[in-house]
Amino acid sequence: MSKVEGTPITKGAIISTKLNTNESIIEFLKKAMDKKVFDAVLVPVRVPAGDSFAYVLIEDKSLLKDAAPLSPIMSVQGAKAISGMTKLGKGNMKIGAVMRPCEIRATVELTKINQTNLENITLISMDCPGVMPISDFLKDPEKSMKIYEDAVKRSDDKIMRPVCQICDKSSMVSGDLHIGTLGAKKGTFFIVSNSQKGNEVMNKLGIELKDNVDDWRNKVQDVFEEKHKKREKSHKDLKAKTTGLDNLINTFSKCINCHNCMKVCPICYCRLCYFDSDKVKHTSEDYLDQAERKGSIRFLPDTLLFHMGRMMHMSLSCVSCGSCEDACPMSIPVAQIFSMVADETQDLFDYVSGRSLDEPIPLVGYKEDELHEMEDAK
Amino acid sequence: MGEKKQHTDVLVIGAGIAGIEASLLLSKSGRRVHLVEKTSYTGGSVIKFEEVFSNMECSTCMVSPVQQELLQDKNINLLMLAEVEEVKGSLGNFTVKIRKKARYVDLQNCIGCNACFDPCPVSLKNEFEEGLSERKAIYVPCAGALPNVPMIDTEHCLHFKGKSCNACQEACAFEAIDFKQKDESIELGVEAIIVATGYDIFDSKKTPKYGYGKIDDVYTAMEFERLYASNGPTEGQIFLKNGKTPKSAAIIHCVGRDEKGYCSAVCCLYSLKFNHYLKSKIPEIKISEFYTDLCIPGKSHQKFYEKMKETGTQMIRANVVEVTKSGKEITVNYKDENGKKSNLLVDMVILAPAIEPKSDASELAKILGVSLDEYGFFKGENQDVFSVVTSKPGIFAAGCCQGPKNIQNSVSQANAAVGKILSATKTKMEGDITA
Amino acid sequence: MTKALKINKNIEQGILEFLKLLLKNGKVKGVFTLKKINDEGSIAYSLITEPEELNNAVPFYPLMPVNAGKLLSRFTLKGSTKEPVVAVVKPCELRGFVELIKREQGSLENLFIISSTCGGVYPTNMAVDGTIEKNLSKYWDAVKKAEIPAEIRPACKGCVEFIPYTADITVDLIGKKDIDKQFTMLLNTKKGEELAEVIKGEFLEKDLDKETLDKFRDKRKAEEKKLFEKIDSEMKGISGLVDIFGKCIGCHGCMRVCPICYCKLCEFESPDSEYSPSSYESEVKKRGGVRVPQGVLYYQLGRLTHVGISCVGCGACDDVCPVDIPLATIFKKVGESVQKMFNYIPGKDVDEPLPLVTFEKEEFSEVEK
Amino acid sequence: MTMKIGVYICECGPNISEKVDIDKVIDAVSSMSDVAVVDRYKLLCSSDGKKFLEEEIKKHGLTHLVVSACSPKQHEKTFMEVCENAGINPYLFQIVNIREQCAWITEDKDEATEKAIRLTKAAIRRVRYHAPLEKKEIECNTDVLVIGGGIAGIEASLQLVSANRKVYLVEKTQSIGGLLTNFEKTFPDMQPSSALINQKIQSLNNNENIKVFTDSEVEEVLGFFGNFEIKVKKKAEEEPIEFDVGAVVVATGSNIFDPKKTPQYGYGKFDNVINSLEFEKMNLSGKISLKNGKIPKSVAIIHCVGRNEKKYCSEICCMYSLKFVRYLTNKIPDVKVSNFYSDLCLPGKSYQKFYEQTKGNTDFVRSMDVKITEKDGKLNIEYKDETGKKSDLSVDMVILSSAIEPTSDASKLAEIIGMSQGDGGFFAEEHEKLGPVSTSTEGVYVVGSSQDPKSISETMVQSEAAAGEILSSLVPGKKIEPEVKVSHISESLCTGCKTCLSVCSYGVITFNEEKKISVVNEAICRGCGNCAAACPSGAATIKHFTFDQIYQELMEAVK
Repeated sequence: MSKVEGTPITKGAIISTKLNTNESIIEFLKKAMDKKVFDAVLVPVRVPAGDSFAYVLIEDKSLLKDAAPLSPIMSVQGAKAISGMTKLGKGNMKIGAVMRPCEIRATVELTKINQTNLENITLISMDCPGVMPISDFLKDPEKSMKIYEDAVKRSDDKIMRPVCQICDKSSMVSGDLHIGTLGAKKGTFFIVSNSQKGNEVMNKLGIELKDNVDDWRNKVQDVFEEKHKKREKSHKDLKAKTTGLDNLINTFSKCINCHNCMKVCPICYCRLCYFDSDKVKHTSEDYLDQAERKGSIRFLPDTLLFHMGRMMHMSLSCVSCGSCEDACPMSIPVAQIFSMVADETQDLFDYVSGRSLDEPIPLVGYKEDELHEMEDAK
Repeated sequence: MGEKKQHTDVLVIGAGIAGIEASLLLSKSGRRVHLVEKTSYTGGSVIKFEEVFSNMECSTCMVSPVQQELLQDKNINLLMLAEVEEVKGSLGNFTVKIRKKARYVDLQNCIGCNACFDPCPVSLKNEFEEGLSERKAIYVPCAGALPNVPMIDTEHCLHFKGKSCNACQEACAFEAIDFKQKDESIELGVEAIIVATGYDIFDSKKTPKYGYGKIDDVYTAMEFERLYASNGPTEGQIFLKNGKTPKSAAIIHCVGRDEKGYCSAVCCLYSLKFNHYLKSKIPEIKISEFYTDLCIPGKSHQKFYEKMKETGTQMIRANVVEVTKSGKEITVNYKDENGKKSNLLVDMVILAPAIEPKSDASELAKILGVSLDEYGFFKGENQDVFSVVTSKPGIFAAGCCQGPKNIQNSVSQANAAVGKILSATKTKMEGDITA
Repeated sequence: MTKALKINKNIEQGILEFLKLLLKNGKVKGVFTLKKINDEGSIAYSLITEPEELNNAVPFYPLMPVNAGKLLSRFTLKGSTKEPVVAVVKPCELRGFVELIKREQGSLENLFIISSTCGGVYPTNMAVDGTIEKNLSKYWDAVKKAEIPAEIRPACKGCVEFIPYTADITVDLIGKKDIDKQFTMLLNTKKGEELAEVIKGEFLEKDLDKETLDKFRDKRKAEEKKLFEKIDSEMKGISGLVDIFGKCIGCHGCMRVCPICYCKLCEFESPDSEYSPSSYESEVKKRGGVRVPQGVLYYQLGRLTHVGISCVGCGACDDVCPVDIPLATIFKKVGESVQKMFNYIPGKDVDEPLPLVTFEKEEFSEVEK
Repeated sequence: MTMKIGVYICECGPNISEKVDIDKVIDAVSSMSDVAVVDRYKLLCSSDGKKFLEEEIKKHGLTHLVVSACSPKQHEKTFMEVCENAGINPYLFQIVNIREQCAWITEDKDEATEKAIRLTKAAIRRVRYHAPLEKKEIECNTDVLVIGGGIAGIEASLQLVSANRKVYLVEKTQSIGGLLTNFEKTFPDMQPSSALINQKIQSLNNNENIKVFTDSEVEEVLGFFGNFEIKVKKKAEEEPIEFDVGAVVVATGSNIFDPKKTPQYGYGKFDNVINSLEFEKMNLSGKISLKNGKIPKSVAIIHCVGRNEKKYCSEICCMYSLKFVRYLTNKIPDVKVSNFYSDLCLPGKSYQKFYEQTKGNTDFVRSMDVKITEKDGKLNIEYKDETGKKSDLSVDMVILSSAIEPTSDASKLAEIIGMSQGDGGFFAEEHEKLGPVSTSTEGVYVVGSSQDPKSISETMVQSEAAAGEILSSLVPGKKIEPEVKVSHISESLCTGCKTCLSVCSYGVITFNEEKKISVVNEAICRGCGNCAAACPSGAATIKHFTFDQIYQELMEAVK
């Protein structure tokens, strides 16, 4: 894989502005609301206490003052916000949702498994500089805001989530519209469309998508290649540390079974996780049997099984957003491990989670020749 | 229902796949079925095959559930070792005389542990295994036969030859062996009759040019089926009379076609199946198929053929073929499609003989009072090649006794015969239910 | 006066030897206790049947990876254990377990409980980088001196229920200067005495040293007061609530680690807690903006009502919260106020019925807005 | 009520007792929880044995039964009946095979005993989690929908109406009769097709039990075996006609391969190159002639047109080509006919005879790479003969024996009915051998050339077969018993991801848009377990194969 994923986009609109990225996006949203393209918008907004950000569905434009499309943290994965809103069906409001590429990819995955309804939602992404680990941010929210803005300016990812530092899909366009800042001349940014819906929105806004966006695309490609190398390297190192049963056991040995990683994972959509269900509740006899076989068992015994099971269930759809790692109270590098495995499993089916709504999730949809392989096997 | 009392039971002759399917379907409809089978087991010839084309499904695995269902069906009165002796009357009112030979082993008590075999002092060639293995005077034809209950071959059993041998009886823990059993003559009243007596294989000795019977390692299709069968004489191992593994084999199609004057519809396909048999056991074996016209009708079979061809089998279109033996080598002499004479040395020859009517078909036809066609198969109404309706109302023919055909068509015919019976006799159907 | 057994051994070796003997003499089939599970020194609760395996056990380690009450409940959820098992747990864990038993989530039958006067535990994340290991000696010094070790869980700092209620055996730790040489086990029950038979020692009639422990309790009370005052200042009225819970990311970790939360499917993860698009739309029309997904405050307040009466103040929720919401203190404060109303001490007595508390979603529907 | 498990070990005479130390087994399991009785018996399947079991169950008030004996294939049913007679639900029983799987597979008694103990313990652990399952009974409608008014549909309808079944016959075109009406004669008997078809149509028209819809198409098929709800749309009519049936027979027939897809034969390019159906019609019109009205003096029949494209042999082309030779020589005595073929496919009795009787009137050229060009006003056939030698032949007329292929709307119908299409796009039968006319959807049958290319007479047999299946499974007044070990999807756990819908082979799972959850139609679920395996949320489970049952069994077995 030496090319940035997603369909190559050649045309777009170059917008000149005096505002910074955050402001420009908000301006764009306001305009879209004025023109009734959107009845409401979904954006991260700084909470009153100022120590976090939350997705807020906004109709009253004045509330956009606290909006922060490029919030320094990802407190809730956007896909969860979308499914929270539309799992039970589509709404009547036309909503523009501004999210990170990985949040949109997760949304795409959730849509494939019927957990969202995007009919009235326009997904807008931007070139993502990454987000800080929540715990780092919380040390001093005010200071952290500065640190983040500054880091973004210097496009320095050292303060970002570990998975953000190795994210090679930070500009992947799988929503409807995308705001490009990479490769943009000072005081300008790009808007590109990735869908009919996107085109219609731009149309209603009277913005033509006729400008050449090669500068953006080339820069995106550069970033991709750089990050991709980094990613492969980091995965390689991590693999060495985590391969083999003992390594695995050690890696997850500090897990305290809080299942935060599962709960915040945008892909884990099961109502009741297998590992919270009665299925893993056994009789004391069973537990003693197990203990006797080994002389001693960790209690509860399913800790590693939980992580492996979760991995098996969602790694094909994992978008490497890093929410799990942020939520882990025991600082286990969950996201790095999962993104490593995800890359491998997804390669197997040459599938990229969230790349496109038209790609069925492997294992659910199958190709006929897969079956013939089976036949020949026997 | 005004008409005079009629029977509603149905007689099915032959417990091969066609007979079984017909019986089960009739029973499902609520009819009582009398299933008469000449041998001591069910399943007919299908259970002789290890696998069936074209999906290479395990044949016994395919049929045994159906056999089990049959054995457990309370609506079906299965009469084994039985033959129809006399049939009187007409549709709705047939009176049938059946002669049922004693098995001398109690079907209820015997649990099929086979403990009685070893002690039996008599050893004979096993017909079911085409004489390729031995059996005792008390025996089941093959492992997994259903019902898994032996019979005593009174012709050879010492006990029945006046000797004082009770070896089997002593070995049986269940008092299942009962020398006192008597042959029975059973009389039944039935509404209709389905004939499903199956087929014989053309005797390859009648085509001497193929050397069958003279030359070792020239096998007929049935013999080869048993050689490959995991419950057969060699437990599925294919080797030559001298114990060596064959390095090359020739399969000769259409054996007896000229003599019989028809194409048996299945030989090409089962010959292709043999390819798979050979390759699966002896991957490096070189196979040549001698044929004139390839007959592989239907949506799935060409795919099957293509797959077989991938194994590198040599398809030789040849007219006159003769098999000779000089020293160790078997030579297949033939004329290829350019009329050029050539020959091929092989370790093993498998003949694909035609399907022909059962030897006793004409006898049965006489008893039933129905006519056979010029080939000796049961004749369909007005020349109709596949029709299950015979010349006599109320008597139907299904499966290979009506003409050579594959399992699918046999089963279709069995179900069709049932359809004919059920639709011809609606009035009583409701009678049955309300009764 | 209670029966007691004095053992002239270092507490660590002594207790391990005792547990081993219990296994060897077939008094118990298994031992449930904290154990080092790998070379990196990760510590987890373990179920041990092989005496040798006890070599790595650390029964009184100042760490609570999971509230053992939850684990013992899981162990006996499908019926009391047929084989006898001994569990070494902390007082609040025991109280958690007792609360669960009252909810039919476990059983004490065939279960022997060893607990101790508890000096508290460190936050779990201090186990990540081995800080606890470094602090150990400091910790035990403090305990011996009946002082509050620095850096332990806030919940522990302010915990006044450091004496186990229903243990069969209580190991006296707090204020015991010489536990390196000898220690005393109070045999509170027949079961306790039965266990004690396996090990040599000096039987005597003894109680816990009231004076020392009262002093200690006062120190804890003072700490608790501080915590409560801090919360009061931060959490004034609804807006205070909104502020303090505002950063909740909805991971529900607090619910999963809580020894009292036993629901199979949390109300707030069930279909009833799914909001239709229309509800979002009506909200947004009413207030111009609505937080997505909804229900964060619902969840917190709902859990508060569900759990309050039984909250044993173990502090597990504090540890697990990725956004540092001082849950334990909030729950403890609210919890204690409710508990006082019914003058109920959670986990004190298995036979004391639960004061009836029910929860109506509607009660909070205004609060949420 | 407390659980009381009875465990009975069959000695099977010497068969089990000789290898398995039954007393050891008894000792090993008696202490297990909820086990009330453990006992041995000489032969449990014997009538005495069954009586013994029945009395034991009553005597000890057993709630669950475990029998360690032989293969379930042999006696599971037997002992389930015992349970029923003794008044406990037959699904609160588990059989253990300690004969075939223990006694008969080793000489080592200890091994045999050890395994027998494991398996029996495992079964005891399992049976504790068994739940009673109740047989359900469903009233069924005995009317039948037949789709397709060709010979296949007509024959099926005839069989059914003469058994007093009500039949709805839906035909796409404006009249019934199908392809057959284009033929003058049928092979091999060369009887006039009109006789065959008209007489059948006659007897249909005279029957009050049949309702024929011409110019109509089936629009919707809902429901399941015994209870299908049908919508039929008649051309030029607004409202679809609705009715219920118990079974559906699909007899939509086939098309012939379009020779335009094989340009080498010049079909559509040269006037006098016609396909087989066109020739049938021409022949039926009574006059075989060229475009210019002249009578052809020489005709070539090209076999296997489209075979390479379709990748199957259409079975009947050789025969109808021979029939064409008869047509030609009857109408044009001096005509010269040549057959270009590669292999003659004459399966079954009496086809070869037909060939023998015909071959005198034609040449058979075994050929390959046949190509047709026009040369001075005549058609020129270039080909390679069997020796590979190039040669050619000039003729007036060329008839292309086209392959048989599924009708263009087959997939649409498959969609509506929920049938699958197999090789060559023909409707897939349930089992290649044993289920030739049934399909994976219970109560839906497929007959005639929509299932596989076949002759008229084979087609009629299939129609009769389908009738047989229907008449025996849908009997007036008889209820149908659906499978009891079916899938169940928990409402509270289902997250509505629809994964199960995509893996259900029988299309019995529907989606409740309101609740956003999947719902199993337990009446038709076959209990295959696909959904349970695929469901990531653990919401789908199969009764009698629940997680607990399997887990408990395994835990004990691997101990």
